[in-house]
Amino acid sequence: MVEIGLLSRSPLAAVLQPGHYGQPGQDGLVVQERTGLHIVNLAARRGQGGALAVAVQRSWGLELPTTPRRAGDGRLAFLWSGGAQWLAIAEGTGDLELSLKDRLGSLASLTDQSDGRSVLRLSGSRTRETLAKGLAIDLHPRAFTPGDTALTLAGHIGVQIWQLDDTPSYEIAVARGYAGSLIGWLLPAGEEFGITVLPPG
Amino acid sequence: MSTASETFPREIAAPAAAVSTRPAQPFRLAEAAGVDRKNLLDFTFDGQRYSGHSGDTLASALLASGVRLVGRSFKYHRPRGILSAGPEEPNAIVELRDGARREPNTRATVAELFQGLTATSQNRWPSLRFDVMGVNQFVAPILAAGFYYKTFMWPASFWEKVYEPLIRRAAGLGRASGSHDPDHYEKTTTHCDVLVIGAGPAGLMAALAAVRAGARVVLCEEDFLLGGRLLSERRMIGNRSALEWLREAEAELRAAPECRILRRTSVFGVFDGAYGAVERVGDHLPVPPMFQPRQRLWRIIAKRHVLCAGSLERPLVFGDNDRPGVMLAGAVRTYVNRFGVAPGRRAVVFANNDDAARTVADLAAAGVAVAALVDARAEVTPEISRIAEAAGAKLLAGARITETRGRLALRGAVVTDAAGTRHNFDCDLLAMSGGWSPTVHLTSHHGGKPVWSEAKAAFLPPSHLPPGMAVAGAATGDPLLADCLASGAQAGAEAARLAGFQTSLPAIPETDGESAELQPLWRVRGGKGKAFVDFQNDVAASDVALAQREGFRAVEHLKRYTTLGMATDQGKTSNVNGLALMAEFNERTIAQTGTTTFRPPYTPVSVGVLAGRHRGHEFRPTRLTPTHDWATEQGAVFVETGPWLRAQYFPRPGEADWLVTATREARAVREAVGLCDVSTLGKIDIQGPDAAVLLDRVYANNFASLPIGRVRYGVMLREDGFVMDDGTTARLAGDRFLMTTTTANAVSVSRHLDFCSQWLWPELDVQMISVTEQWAQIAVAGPRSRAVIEGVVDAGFDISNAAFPYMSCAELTICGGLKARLFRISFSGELAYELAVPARYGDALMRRLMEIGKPLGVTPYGIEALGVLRVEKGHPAGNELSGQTTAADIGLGRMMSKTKDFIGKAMAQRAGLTATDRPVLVGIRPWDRAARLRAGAHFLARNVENLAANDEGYVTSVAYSPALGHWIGLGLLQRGTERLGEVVRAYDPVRGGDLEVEIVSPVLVDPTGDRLRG
Amino acid sequence: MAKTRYSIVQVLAQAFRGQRGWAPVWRDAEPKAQYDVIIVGGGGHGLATAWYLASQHGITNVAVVEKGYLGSGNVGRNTTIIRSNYLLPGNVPFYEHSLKLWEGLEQDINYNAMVSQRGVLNLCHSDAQRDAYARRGNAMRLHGVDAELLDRDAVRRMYPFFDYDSARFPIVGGLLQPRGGSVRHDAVAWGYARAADQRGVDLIQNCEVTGIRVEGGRAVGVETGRGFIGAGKIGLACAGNSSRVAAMAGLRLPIESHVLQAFVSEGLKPFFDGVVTYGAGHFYVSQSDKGGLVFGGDIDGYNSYAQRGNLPVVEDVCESGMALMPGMGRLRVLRQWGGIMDMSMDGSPIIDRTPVDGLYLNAGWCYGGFKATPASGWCFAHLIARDEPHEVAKALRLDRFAQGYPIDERGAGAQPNLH
Amino acid sequence: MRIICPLCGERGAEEFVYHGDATVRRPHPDSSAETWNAYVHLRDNPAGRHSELWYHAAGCHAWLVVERDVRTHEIFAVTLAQDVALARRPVTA
Ligand SMILES: Cc1cc2nc3c(=O)[nH]c(=O)nc-3n(C[C@H](O)[C@H](O)[C@H](O)COP(=O)(O)OP(=O)(O)OC[C@H]3O[C@@H](n4cnc5c(N)ncnc54)[C@H](O)[C@@H]3O)c2cc1C
Ligand SMILES: NC(=O)c1ccc[n+]([C@@H]2O[C@H](COP(=O)([O-])OP(=O)(O)OC[C@H]3O[C@@H](n4cnc5c(N)ncnc54)[C@H](O)[C@@H]3O)[C@@H](O)[C@H]2O)c1
Ligand SMILES: Cc1cc2nc3c(=O)[nH]c(=O)nc-3n(C[C@H](O)[C@H](O)[C@H](O)COP(=O)(O)O)c2cc1C
Ligand SMILES: [Zn+2]
Repeated sequence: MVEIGLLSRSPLAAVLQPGHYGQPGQDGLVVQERTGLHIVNLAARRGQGGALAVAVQRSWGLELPTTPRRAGDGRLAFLWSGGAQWLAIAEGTGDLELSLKDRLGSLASLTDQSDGRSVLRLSGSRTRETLAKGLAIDLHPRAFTPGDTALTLAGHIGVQIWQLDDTPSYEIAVARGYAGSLIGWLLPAGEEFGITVLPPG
Repeated sequence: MSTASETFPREIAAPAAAVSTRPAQPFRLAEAAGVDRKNLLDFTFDGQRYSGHSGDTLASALLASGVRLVGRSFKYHRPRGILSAGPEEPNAIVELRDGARREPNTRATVAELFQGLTATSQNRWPSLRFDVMGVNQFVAPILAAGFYYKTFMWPASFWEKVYEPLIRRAAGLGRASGSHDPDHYEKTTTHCDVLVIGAGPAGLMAALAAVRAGARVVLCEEDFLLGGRLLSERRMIGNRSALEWLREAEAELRAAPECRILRRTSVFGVFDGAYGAVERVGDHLPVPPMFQPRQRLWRIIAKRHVLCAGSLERPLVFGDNDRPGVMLAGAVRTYVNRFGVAPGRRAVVFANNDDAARTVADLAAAGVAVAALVDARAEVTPEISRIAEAAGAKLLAGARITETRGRLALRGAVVTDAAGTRHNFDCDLLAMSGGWSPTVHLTSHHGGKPVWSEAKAAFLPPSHLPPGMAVAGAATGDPLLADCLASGAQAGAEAARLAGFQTSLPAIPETDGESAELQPLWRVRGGKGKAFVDFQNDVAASDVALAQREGFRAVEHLKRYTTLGMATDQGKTSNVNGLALMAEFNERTIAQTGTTTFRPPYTPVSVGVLAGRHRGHEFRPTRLTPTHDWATEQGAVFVETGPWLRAQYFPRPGEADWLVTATREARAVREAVGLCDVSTLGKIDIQGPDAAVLLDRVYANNFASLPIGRVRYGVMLREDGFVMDDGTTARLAGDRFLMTTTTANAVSVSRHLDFCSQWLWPELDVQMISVTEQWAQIAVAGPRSRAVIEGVVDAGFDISNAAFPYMSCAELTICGGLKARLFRISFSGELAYELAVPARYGDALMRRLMEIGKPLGVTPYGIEALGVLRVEKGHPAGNELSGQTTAADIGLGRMMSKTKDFIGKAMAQRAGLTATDRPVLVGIRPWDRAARLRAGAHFLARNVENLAANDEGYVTSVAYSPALGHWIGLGLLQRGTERLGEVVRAYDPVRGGDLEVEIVSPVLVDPTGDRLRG
Repeated sequence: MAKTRYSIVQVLAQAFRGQRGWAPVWRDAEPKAQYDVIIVGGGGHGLATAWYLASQHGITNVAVVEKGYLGSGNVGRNTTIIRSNYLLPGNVPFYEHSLKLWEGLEQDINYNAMVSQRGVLNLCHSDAQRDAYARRGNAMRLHGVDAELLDRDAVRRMYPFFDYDSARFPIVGGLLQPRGGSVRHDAVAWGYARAADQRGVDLIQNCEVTGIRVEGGRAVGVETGRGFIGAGKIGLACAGNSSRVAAMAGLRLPIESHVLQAFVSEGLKPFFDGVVTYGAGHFYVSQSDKGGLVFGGDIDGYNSYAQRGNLPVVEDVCESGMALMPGMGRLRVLRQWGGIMDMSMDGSPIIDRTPVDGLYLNAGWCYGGFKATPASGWCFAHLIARDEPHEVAKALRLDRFAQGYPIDERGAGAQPNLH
Repeated sequence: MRIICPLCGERGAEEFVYHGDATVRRPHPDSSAETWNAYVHLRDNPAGRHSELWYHAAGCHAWLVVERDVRTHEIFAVTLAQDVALARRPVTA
């Protein structure tokens, strides 16, 4: 990231403090705010979906998912986010938008969303039960597996969730302005299982 | 899979001797399958102390303590006792708990006992035993069904002042607490392959079959114990007691990884694609456990559903059949066998079926004297005779109960036998059974009509079941235990198979023999006293007859006219009897008569659980701007605008009210420079070769001609020709635009654009995404705004008026390399900019701008001042964009292109939208400059009457203008543009106002726009 | 024809005779071959129309043809609110006329429908909403209708148990119409039916209209489950089924059918005196004479003839209820049901002739036609009898959509589910 | 009601926004006032199978054409509106 004279501020700065919450001695849910993510929306230009997939394959060796899936890993992943639309998510420095632009040219319209979304990582043995209190989709391992993603509602809040591994752990993205409300739902929902909030990372 | 609700396992208790100094439980028996005699609990009813055991319901504990009288009926205030042992209870409804936790109309028969429970009887005054309204019993001849429709009409004014208040006071049941509910609720969703509703023998078998196939199963049981009727009966399954079988079945299900057992969970409704269920997580405890809700709503989404809801016993309809001590025969067995309670000392059993003989046997086994078995059928089986004989009960076949005695408790009954001879029995318990009605409620929530079976004398599930549903057990109308086990197993296996699993039918264990033979008896004729059909609503057989006589012969008319089936039990015990009587009076069959509609909820469900956490501040999520924390530090007062909280104004110490503050803020913008977070405006990134084409079709004005680096104000219409939204759109590149929308319409405009690009013109190559949240956008407005902006833009960017004139936009960097977007647009009419940075920097940017602006007199302003500034400039906003105005109405008519097609163009030509008498946008100022204007006042000419015919429009927005030193406003006035200078009235009777106002141009400050271009 | 006049004297007299002397409230009429007027739909509007045809215009050779039992439609499933607190000039005089008729209803039809003017209060939650209510209240006053704008404290005095301190959308005030209130819904149907029957109107139940016979551009009768019935004029008052019936005469209407749910709680001792609508969500509530809280919210939002609603709206309504009145948490929903609404394109009704001669339309009542029952019947009878619109219903014409004179109280546009 | 979004999979109707009849077609700009009025206002409103537009607002933002029986709420088919629209009108170059 460029060295600039302004400090960034998380929408959760005032509402998500590291520590333990709810049922003492239990850790059913572990919550961590993700920082340093670059998120770029990529929407295929008309009729260019195939070419775009080829370009992605050629540039990063990743298969651009055509169903609600995520391809890639923590360093760079393409997350399906609608018809002919993906979120490229990368960690670290470097200008993701620029590098996408370089390699994908005019096959897709690119839009920076790094600040548009807040992302939380959720894990812990009771994550599914906690999420079920807000998300109406089926997160049972028979129905939703690592790599799967869904755009849906958490209560009245729009979210996108994707599963990272079988632990299970997930990441959940929410429009930045609603991040506080999402926490306002998540923490009470997880209280009965015990919650650990980790420092952002 | 185990859930939170199962953290309080309750074993089926072995009987144990109770030793305590607590109030005695004189009716407690030695043996009980379902209560823990070691665990004593205290409770009160109407202030009196009693004791019971864990595993008791309030009803069973009251009976154990010898309490008979528990309530008063709705209309006649008749003394009532406990009728049933389940959710069908019409009589024993009480106020449970007190204070803010008071729960009116709680059925004592399903309220689980807990330490310290308090309950109060209701609908009586001053006390349950001496209820003044009990006099209604004696004027009952007047208070027949529907009497109120025929009277209370004279004098007319008396209805609301006298009669209705009296009726209202007399009506109603329990009292609402009036306080906010201190507990909380939550909602959750679960998916499964097979949902099994009811955990009686059928449901358990169904669940076992499905679980063994590997299906994900959810098993819901309303009761706090699994087992259904097995808990109430002394039965054998596969050479052992049914309770042992139950324990094994339960253990197997608990151990199954994909079986979720939800006890205390009533499935209350079958909706499209989802079942609704409520789990009473904490209702059996004094207060819900820490971190747990009181109740939890389950939305259950299952591939297949097996309904094993069992059946409900019907009362018999005979004179004075409502005395405390008259009870359903099956309930008597439940109290005896499950709860270890004798509901009386000396019983008479009255039935029309074989099943009731069990009651005789079980009572006898428990040591309760059975004076008589009155069987309405002329002939009974030898088996029944044997049971009666063994119990020492006099068997009266072909007989009826024609009279009962006792006021606050039953004291005796008169039986008239087939020969007409009267037999008088002393008894304090009358167990009655009119047969069983399958619990088909959920089968007809999708509109299917249950089908009457003459053979079974019962309504059976409709042929059109809700999709995916199967029915098993007694709910099918085949109640024999062996059949229940078999149909449960069969339905469970089939459900799993249809959900995609390989299944095999589990072995069906043998059971002891039984019979469910029955001969309908819908009413006892010739008896004395009122023969109640609907106990709670006091609907007697005579009311059904009256309804018939008056022409209310359709079942639905019967229901609505007499209120039969409309009480808290929804007719669970009364509907079939009622319509059977109507059928008889109409001389039609029950099948022809039909039944009323079953509707959710199956049992009453708290409003709280249906709301879950969404109440108070959590009613709806709150959307916060990137500078929210900063604004909070500044002491901002926030206001709800849709989901957003926006800073309304930033009061300073000593400022008397919002008006003083907003005035200061607005003045600062006009005179120096102000900062306002405008991030909430919708921002849509529109890209692609056809981006301009799309814009041209959605906006009334032209966008293809907009040069790169420029911004244009646009107005869009709905297809019906009225204005939908407005905003500025910037061209960032040949194929890239950034559209802004009003805060209120951001979501609907996005949806509209998607509609246009996907549905109307799918061939367009255009991509859109909301970037509202990506960018923090701060308006920097006022004559000194350029100096502030200069303080942040990185070197090399020229913001001089020449290089960056009004309506320019640019992508640039600020503060040493931060990518940003700068727009020279103005809502305030001043020299102004909007500066956008990635949202995470919004907070810091605001602080930086404040710092830089300090020497320039920078002032943060909220949306009050924003409103002032825009009214001064005559910009239409939400109040003018009411969805009822055309572009021409608000002065934007000229923007409608004549050369292209756009949404709304055709319909905007309609006569009504182009009529010359439509109110159009004007400015107003009070004739008396000191006067205050108010939005919502209507325009009337000066010397006309205050009549609608003279209504010429209304005031849309007002503001106190610091620039002008008086109030100003905008309004819509007929022929307004022709009337500048005219004085009209702003008539505001609801606020006591009637002001003279002068019609002026809507643009009151800087009409030439010099400041904005400077 | 049953001619018993209802009064306290009658009721007492009957009490002594064991209630045995009451005659049927209406005859079970067999359809005749021909009527002067056939009204299709035995709901509130159809029955009121028949009564006013008979009582105001002396037209008694009338049949009301109903596919189910009388009152089986929305008149029997609505939340009973009556009011005339409308905004637009096309609506206010009409609904005010209705309210006036309600005020004299019992005497007119000799049936106690329990018209109860306990006040209707619409809450507002922002300054802009308050000003919009001021606009509406002022419009009402100009029409001579009662309206009062209340501030938060005044609301609090009336309803101390609302959420004033922790609400997501705080209560700013409200618009009160003291003359608004509620009426016992079923009794309205029964009362009009009984009154019309006594004047000789035939009420024909369980008789579905399956076709409209049009000869030479003129409607001449209806095909029904019980055969053809001829008519000089035919008035359609089929509420949620308007489109289906109009289609029998080849008409397409500016209407979609949607489901609206309603709810009743278990009976409670009186504590909620008036009618209140919540302004920051979808919720309104009153307490019936019987003690149940009768409440509802928004339509489910999609075309439906299923007469039942779904869980998301149940939840939405209860969320709003709890947001307004957090004490509701421990009260229970006893029953929940649905009715089919004829949602019009501007949210306002239609009382007009149709392009087919002799065929008259009364439709588009959306969720607000119960309060309109008397005026709807009055004006529809007037239209049918005289072939010209009644003064207060002039704006409710069918061509207003084509001509661009929508009566769009909400400004939602031609999108029925948004009204 | 459960709607199977062709992109996202099966979801509750609460994730969607309803728009009404999908059989009406936006007329050519020069069409008669009558045609425009019919498009904007008049509906068949059948009691039976209904072809209608839904928007997956809380999901992928796709407009969908849903074939549904409005008497039973049974859903027969869900198609991307864009595909339906493209199929019925060939892309103009
Ligand atoms: C849940 C709910 C709450 C409401 N709340 C209110 C409220 O608080 N205040 C208010 O003012 N309004 C309310 N309404 C609206 C109001 O109920 C209706 O607008 C009004 O009742 C419609 O007029 P009606 O009484 O004539 O309709 P209905 O009673 O529906 O009468 C129409 C009749 O036509 C019959 N019919 C239809 N097709 C045929 C055919 N082919 N042949 C023969 N007969 C046919 C139907 O069976 C029906 O009986 C509510 C509606 C609902 C559903
Ligand atoms: N001989 C007779 O005449 C006769 C008549 C009726 C029943 N029975 C006996 O009753 C038993 C019937 O077995 P079964 O399994 O069909 O029924 P059941 O009555 O034993 O069990 C039904 C269970 O479903 C539960 N339930 C009902 N509705 C529910 C809902 N909406 N949500 C959650 N739970 C709900 C009930 O609480 C109950 O536990 C057999 O033992 C049978 O012999 C006999
Ligand atoms: C104002 C009003 C009050 C009602 N009160 C009750 C009630 O107290 N108990 C009840 O069971 N149903 C009540 N209902 C609902 C009716 O039982 C019924 O569900 C409704 O009229 C719709 O008819 P349907 O369910 O037969 O389709 C009430 C209905 C209305 C309109
Ligand atoms: Zn989708």
